[in-house]
Amino acid sequence: MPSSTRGCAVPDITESGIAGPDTTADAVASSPLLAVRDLRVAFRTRAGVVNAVNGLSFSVAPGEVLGIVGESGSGKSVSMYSMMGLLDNPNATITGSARFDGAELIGMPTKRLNRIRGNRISMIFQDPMTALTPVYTVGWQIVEQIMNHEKVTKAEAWSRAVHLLDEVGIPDAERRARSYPHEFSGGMRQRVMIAMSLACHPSLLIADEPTTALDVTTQRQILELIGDLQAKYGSSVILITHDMGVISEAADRVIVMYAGRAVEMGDESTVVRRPRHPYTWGLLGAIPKPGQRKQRLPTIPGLPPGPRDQPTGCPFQKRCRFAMEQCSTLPPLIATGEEQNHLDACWLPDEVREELREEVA
Amino acid sequence: MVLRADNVVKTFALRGKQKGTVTAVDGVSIEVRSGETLGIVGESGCGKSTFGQCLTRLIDLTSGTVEFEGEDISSLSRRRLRPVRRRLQMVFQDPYSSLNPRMRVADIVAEPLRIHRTTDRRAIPDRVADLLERVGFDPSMAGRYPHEFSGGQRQRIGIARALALNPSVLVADEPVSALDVSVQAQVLNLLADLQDEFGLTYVFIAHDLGVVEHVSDRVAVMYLGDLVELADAEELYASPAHHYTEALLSAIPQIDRDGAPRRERIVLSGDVPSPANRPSGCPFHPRCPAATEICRKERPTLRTLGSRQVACHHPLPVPTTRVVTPTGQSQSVR
Amino acid sequence: SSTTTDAADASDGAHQGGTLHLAAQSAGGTLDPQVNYTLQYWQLYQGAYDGLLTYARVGGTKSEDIVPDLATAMPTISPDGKTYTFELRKDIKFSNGKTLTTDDVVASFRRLFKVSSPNAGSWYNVIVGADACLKTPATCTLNGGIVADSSAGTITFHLTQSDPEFEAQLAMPFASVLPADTAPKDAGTTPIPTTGPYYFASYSPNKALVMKRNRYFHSWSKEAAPVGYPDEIDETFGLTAEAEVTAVENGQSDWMYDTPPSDRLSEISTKYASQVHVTPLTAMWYLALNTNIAPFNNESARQAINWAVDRAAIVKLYGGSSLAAPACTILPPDFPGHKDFCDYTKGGGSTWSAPDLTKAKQLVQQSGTAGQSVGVVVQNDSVNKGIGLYLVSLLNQLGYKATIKPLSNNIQYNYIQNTKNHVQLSLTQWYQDYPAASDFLQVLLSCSSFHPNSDSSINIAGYCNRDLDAKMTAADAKGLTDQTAANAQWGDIDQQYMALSPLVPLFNPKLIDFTSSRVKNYQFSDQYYMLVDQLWLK
Amino acid sequence: MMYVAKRLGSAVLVMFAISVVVFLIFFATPGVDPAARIAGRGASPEVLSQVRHEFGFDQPLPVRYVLMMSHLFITQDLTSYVNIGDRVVPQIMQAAPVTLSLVLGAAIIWIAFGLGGGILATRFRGTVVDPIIMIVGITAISLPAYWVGEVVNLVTQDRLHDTVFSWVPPLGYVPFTQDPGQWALHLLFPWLTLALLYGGIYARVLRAELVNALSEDYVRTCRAKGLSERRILWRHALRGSLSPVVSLFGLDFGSLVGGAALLTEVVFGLPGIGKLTWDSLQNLDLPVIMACVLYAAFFVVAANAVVDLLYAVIDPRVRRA
Amino acid sequence: MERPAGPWRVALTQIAHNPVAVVSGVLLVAIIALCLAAPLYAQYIAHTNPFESNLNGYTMVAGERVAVLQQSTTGLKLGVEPIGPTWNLSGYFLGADGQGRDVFARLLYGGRTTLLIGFTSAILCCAAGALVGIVAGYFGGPIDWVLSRLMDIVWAFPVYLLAISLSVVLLTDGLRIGPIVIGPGNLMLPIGIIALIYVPYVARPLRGQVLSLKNREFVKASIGLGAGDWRILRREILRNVLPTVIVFIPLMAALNMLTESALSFLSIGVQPPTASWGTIINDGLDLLYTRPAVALAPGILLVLTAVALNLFGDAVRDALDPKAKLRGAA
Ligand SMILES: Nc1ncnc2c1ncn2[C@@H]1O[C@H](COP(=O)(O)OP(=O)(O)OP(=O)(O)O)[C@@H](O)[C@H]1O
Ligand SMILES: Nc1ncnc2c1ncn2[C@@H]1O[C@H](COP(=O)(O)OP(=O)(O)OP(=O)(O)O)[C@@H](O)[C@H]1O
Ligand SMILES: [Mg+2]
Ligand SMILES: [Mg+2]
Repeated sequence: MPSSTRGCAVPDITESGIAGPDTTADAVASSPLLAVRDLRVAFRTRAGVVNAVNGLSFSVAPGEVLGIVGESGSGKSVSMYSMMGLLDNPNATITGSARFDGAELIGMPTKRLNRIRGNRISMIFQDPMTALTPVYTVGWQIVEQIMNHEKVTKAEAWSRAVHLLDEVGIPDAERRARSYPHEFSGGMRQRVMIAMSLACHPSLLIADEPTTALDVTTQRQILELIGDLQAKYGSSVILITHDMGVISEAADRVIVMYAGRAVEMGDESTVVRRPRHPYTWGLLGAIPKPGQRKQRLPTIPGLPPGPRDQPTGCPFQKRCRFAMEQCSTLPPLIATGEEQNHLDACWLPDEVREELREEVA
Repeated sequence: MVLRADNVVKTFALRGKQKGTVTAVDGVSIEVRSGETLGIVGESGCGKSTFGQCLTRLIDLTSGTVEFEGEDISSLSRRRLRPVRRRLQMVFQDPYSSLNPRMRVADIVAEPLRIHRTTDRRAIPDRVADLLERVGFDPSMAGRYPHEFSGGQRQRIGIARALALNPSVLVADEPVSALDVSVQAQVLNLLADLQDEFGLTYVFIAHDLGVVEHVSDRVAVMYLGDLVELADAEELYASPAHHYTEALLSAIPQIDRDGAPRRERIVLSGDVPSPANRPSGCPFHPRCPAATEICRKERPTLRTLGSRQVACHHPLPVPTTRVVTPTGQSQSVR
Repeated sequence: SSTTTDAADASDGAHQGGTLHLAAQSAGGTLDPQVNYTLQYWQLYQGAYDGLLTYARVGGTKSEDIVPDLATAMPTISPDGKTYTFELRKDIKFSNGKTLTTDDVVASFRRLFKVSSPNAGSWYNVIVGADACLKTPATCTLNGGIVADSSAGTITFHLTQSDPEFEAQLAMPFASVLPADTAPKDAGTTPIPTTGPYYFASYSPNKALVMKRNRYFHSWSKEAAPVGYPDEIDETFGLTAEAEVTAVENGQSDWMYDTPPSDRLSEISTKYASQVHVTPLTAMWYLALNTNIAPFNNESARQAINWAVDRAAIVKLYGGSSLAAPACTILPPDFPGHKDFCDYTKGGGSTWSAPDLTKAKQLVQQSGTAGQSVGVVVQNDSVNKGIGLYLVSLLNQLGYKATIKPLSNNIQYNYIQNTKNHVQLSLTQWYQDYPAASDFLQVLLSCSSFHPNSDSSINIAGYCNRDLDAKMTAADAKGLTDQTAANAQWGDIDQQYMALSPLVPLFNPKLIDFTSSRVKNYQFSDQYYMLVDQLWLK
Repeated sequence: MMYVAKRLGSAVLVMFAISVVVFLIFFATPGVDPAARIAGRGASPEVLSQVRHEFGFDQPLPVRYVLMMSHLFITQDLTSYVNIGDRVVPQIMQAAPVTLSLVLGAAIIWIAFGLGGGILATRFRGTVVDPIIMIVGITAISLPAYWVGEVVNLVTQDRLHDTVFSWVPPLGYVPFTQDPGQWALHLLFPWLTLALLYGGIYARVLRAELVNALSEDYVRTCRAKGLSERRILWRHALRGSLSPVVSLFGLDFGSLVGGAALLTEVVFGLPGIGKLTWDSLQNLDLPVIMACVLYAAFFVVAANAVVDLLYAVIDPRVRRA
Repeated sequence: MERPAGPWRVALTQIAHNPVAVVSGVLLVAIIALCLAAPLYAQYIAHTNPFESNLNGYTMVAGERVAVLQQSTTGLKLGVEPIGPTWNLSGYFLGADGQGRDVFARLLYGGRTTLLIGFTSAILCCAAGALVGIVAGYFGGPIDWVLSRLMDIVWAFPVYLLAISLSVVLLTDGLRIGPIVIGPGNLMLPIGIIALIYVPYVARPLRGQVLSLKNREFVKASIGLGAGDWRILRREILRNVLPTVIVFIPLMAALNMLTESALSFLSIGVQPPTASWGTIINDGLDLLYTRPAVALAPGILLVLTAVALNLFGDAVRDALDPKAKLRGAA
């Protein structure tokens, strides 16, 4: 992301503060665009209840880029879908609250939700190959979105669609608007998705692993594009990924998720440079570092807990080298260090953390 | 030098209504030295897997030769290939589709032993338990089916299967691409340990440049079926000679660790063209910032530039000092 | 209840008019009267084609009389019985307006051979020159066999030998007189001009056959060529028998050709009793026992079957005692030569009363054929199949291993004739061509009707008894001079055949005609059944 | 172009093979010597051999095959063995409109019911409506058409004919050109009977497709766009689900027009292709059988080709660039 | 150590938890059991031989001795009627057919035949279809071309036409393959014919599946290990298409039962005296207007069985291979 974006976004965040489950939420100066409180999603399955999201709380300030990082299955997508009312699974139970601009999204009737979805909040997905309806031209699909939310003529909507396509860098947009999704490459389709998501100038863009399925060079293009557009329209962005590098380059603030919970939350630079949670340490440590060829990588032993075996207490305790007795009770997500907006959920005393982190790395 | 590819070409006929062919690998020559790890990187569709399958003769070559331990295996029949297979194994990308969902893990790992009858029938269970233990499993897991395992675990099962016959060369096609970082590290460590222990030679295919850098002694960069650069890993990452390599390296999202320098970003325009209609001349020229007239017309050949090889008309300047890797001297490759 | 009304006066126009709708499941094949061999169309030809002679077109017993038709009178026959001379009627016109001449008659008989009429080789081969015609039909002249004198208007037939049935055979539709210029090949669906009260206006075997009034027709004989009543007659094809019943009940059809299915019988016999006409037929359902292969090459085994078959049970399967009568003889009751005897009935007597299973079993034991397998080949319609099933039960009871083989109605008849198919026992029927004992006995049992390895070998039993063959020839000859004595001989021959048991007569069926309520003046001819064109619609 | 030629080639091959199979099957059947049947019962050997010669039955089989094909396709004057002189081609031409009437009407009904049922079941997934519709569908599939036809006939023609169904005309067919009202009335029950089975199939197929489509990623995109469920179902999910239904429809329609509605036609006495086929098989009337089989095969093969084309129309992914 | 649940066991548990599957399964088992008990019923309860004509028999109805076949006594006294349902399990529960045989007993026996034909031909058809599909898909090339064209031919041959043509020939003289002679009344004929006509229904989807399996990495892996074709076919391909093949069986059984009955309706299916529901319906049609029970009862049983099979088949599919695309009945 261009550094200018970063420059103007950072001050906002320092003011906005972070709300954990225990902090009384509205110690926030400028009210957040989205405030999620204790979000829980459970699926009833034949094999028992799967708790996919376990009390997730966070907020997004206007204009900021919030990165959510975590391993596969940590509940990143499910939490977003539940907010957006995209979980049509009848066996899913969603509790908690997600206030968007003052309106409660959880439990909102679909009719009302449809006025927000695609209009004020829009979303792009991981796999651009399947996210567009294959039987309609991309222009048609963008026009559909515009006309769904605004009273404009078809011609107007069409010219706006072409304009959008042009803006996301699709050459010869006028002609390409009449093409079908399969006629585009993956990167181009993701651009189309972005164009579509920006069609109604949303105040929040949720990007669920928008580049995972793409090549590095294309990933670079897309990240730049999101950055540029975010700067231009001033939307907030929730960027979901499992690539620390992407987070590090694109996000203002980071949430690290593990087993349906946020285990660490804070400014990008602090979280990446001075992570506080042992899981984050492991995560960062496991990434091969340039210039450290052929060295053994520090690993996190074991596997993330399966969806069915949710431990009581700290979900990470089984894999944690520093697990102690206290870990059998669930640690709260609070600021334990000196930085007030750097929260983590771990019982380790503040004093030993630095030391232990060095040990791990 | 255990494995050597000489001018390997693989084309596929397009099926169905479209006519024509796709040239997935277009004349790649490479030598793999004994005991080294050769990384192959490139974007999706550039022919990495196809090349890997040519090396292991899972598919027939269109032209060119592959020599394994001095023997030309490029036109051996499937029967004649069988002894070669014992020494030359492959690990696949997708941990979900590379294991037969209807076989128990023990059977999967025992399959090569049964096919080659290298092990006494009664000794197979022990050998399987051994192998499973070696890749970090409790032998009691042997009775389970693949669907009960996570991606990383499955990948380890795939590795155990490949190791069953004590091969000397392992071609690993994106063995960690589908895995999460924490699991990826486990697998990478395992591969490193096995190499130390058995003196294996790896051909390591991946698109994650960080991983490739971490594991490889030498790295080959492919673009649209062509080998565009081949160099020692350190040299290549320090100073790429091909513009594509440079762009690729700069595109890696980097964690801003304290003190780590950032690469200059080069954002390439456009997508990777389809191999079905390759651009004329240098395949990279439509996206290359330094492309000139000659690039459009003439296809660059792979030439030696110091200790490395590059296929570019206008290579980037590289430091002249040669970095000598522990594994060997530079070799001339046609 | 068959309503027999006296034939109304032809000139009585009061009942003329209207269109008569007939219904049949399927068409009867070619429309060429010299080729078609189905009762279905023979019945219709009565109102259309004429030969030199014909069976009187009246109801009742007089319908068995042969009367002059296109000939002015019955022929004069030479004493040696080899020459027949006819005088042709004048001023008869074909439906295409052309006048009938002696040339037409001669040409028609040549054509008979040229189109390979089914019985050309078995009936009309007595005409001098017929042999050459059979060999090379294309050049058939019948020179010396049929001589016309156009000025005198006479036609003379010269036969190679006397033939007591020649007149009957001339009265058959094969001998219809057609215009001389009719193409010498099977006319198929193209109608040929007629001389009778109606002509065929159109024929489409998947749809309908339409007959219209022949405006060149005038009645020359009340018996041979009566005026028809309906203005138009059509026969539509394609309905199932079930649907035909419904159509007649609802008045959409006036008559159905097919036999009403058994489940509708009680309905029509109660609700529509006045529209139902039941008449006995000179026909026989019988089992043919293959006398050339085991087990029925054994006489005792054959007799066992005759003893064992419960005719009453089979009559039930056919539709009950109102629809059929048990048969003991090959010649049906009231048929020339019929003799009342019943050699295979429990307790004896001249009519059948009950089967004798004990005797049958004993004969089977005696024959040493017990335990052999027997295939019963039947048509696959419900009645035939039902009888077949009964027979299987019975044969099993007698100690055979019986299986049933129902075949499509269209294959079965040819299939059972061919010796290649090794049929042991088959169920089939014979309906008279004309009322003469030879039409049953000689046709079905003479050595000359047996052609091994051919689909056309009507002596299905494959039975050849030179002795009886000679007796039949003698009876034939006797018929020329003394029909009564001949008939007595035929009756004896019948009984002798029955003793040898190549066939097992089952029953003599009756015919049900089911007509719509508007139809009046129903008359039944033994020869050609209901007189279609004599029905009144008003 | 190559592609079209290839398809055409394989179609011709298939039809050729089928005709040969029919030809051989026919002559493998005992008791079908056409000469004996043409000659009539009791024909003497001389007459028989005459007929055999005249109709060319004494020629070797391949010659007879070629002759039959040339009569069928080139001179088009092939005639029936049973109803001598009755040309086969006009018979087919006569029967075709009947079958077409039957199939067209039934198709409209089954499409309406199939689509309606499928959509309704999808719409009310999770309520009792869905399983009810599906069980009705399965029952419809499990009903033997001929049996339903007979029962319908029993009820409408007999049991309740004097009361409820007095308006039901007798079995048979009335051409549309003769009386459109009677045409429809005569075909009503055949239509319903035929449509029952296919309606059940289509409802099931469509529901499966729709449910599949609704779990596709693009539907999630639609929801995220804020589209209403109704619009998602009708404009997005249905559109994509239609292609398998359309291809199924093409194949079914083809084979039905080719005479696959045989049982319905037989039961309701409709003189269509199916009935013609059945009658000819009953009569073992080889020329008609041959014509019917080739006609049917043609429609199946043609339907396959048309379906391929339709696929391209409906599904842009299949379209060539 | 707990025995880990294999894919088959998982599927089985899933079926056991599906109420529709359980209900339809129970119904099926009940029907099968009832049909298997046919000889017991005929011998010990109804005291009748349902394969023997009983044209002159008598039975007791409400204490009175009545003829099984009764000559009509009304009007012109045309026709003979079998007795109707007595609703008394000890004999002629559903009345008699035209041969005076006990319809209910025949119904039970007929069920045995119908089920036997349905299942045997389904298994045969699936086996043949699997063989063709696998061989064509796996070996490709000319073998595939030939097999695919053969399938095209069978496919383009209208189902009933092919069945009828084959039946007409085979039912006339049976089948002789070398020393093996199959008589025209043999049940193997309808079984074989029905199995044959539906082979493409199974072979085509399986061929597609094999084509995609061939590209799966575990097959590649097996090649990479040096496995021969036979081993790959057996261990990698067959094991993975087997669920789909199994999914086909109940659905094909339902379809085949319906086809059998249709062929028997055209009287070219099961040959008498063997009874099947189709032949009983066919017999019953001759009595439809007087004794509708004879045709209705087997029809209803047939529909019930087919519904149960289809429902059960759906459940099996959901458990084993939810993506299998199957066409309903033809
Ligand atoms: N419909 C469902 N039924 C049961 N469990 C579900 C369902 N959907 C998701 N889950 C479970 O919820 C958990 C969280 O899934 P989610 O998709 O949010 O993970 P993620 O963090 O987005 O992972 P990825 O990086 O793979 O996208 C997983 O363990 C998954 O198994
Ligand atoms: N069997 C095949 N038939 C036709 N084309 C093929 C076939 N296999 C591969 N290709 C084509 O060859 C090209 C190279 O494919 P390959 O799988 O080797 O790429 P890759 O570098 O491994 O890509 P990825 O990173 O996506 O695995 C691609 O364009 C692909 O579409
Ligand atoms: Mg996700
Ligand atoms: Mg690859």
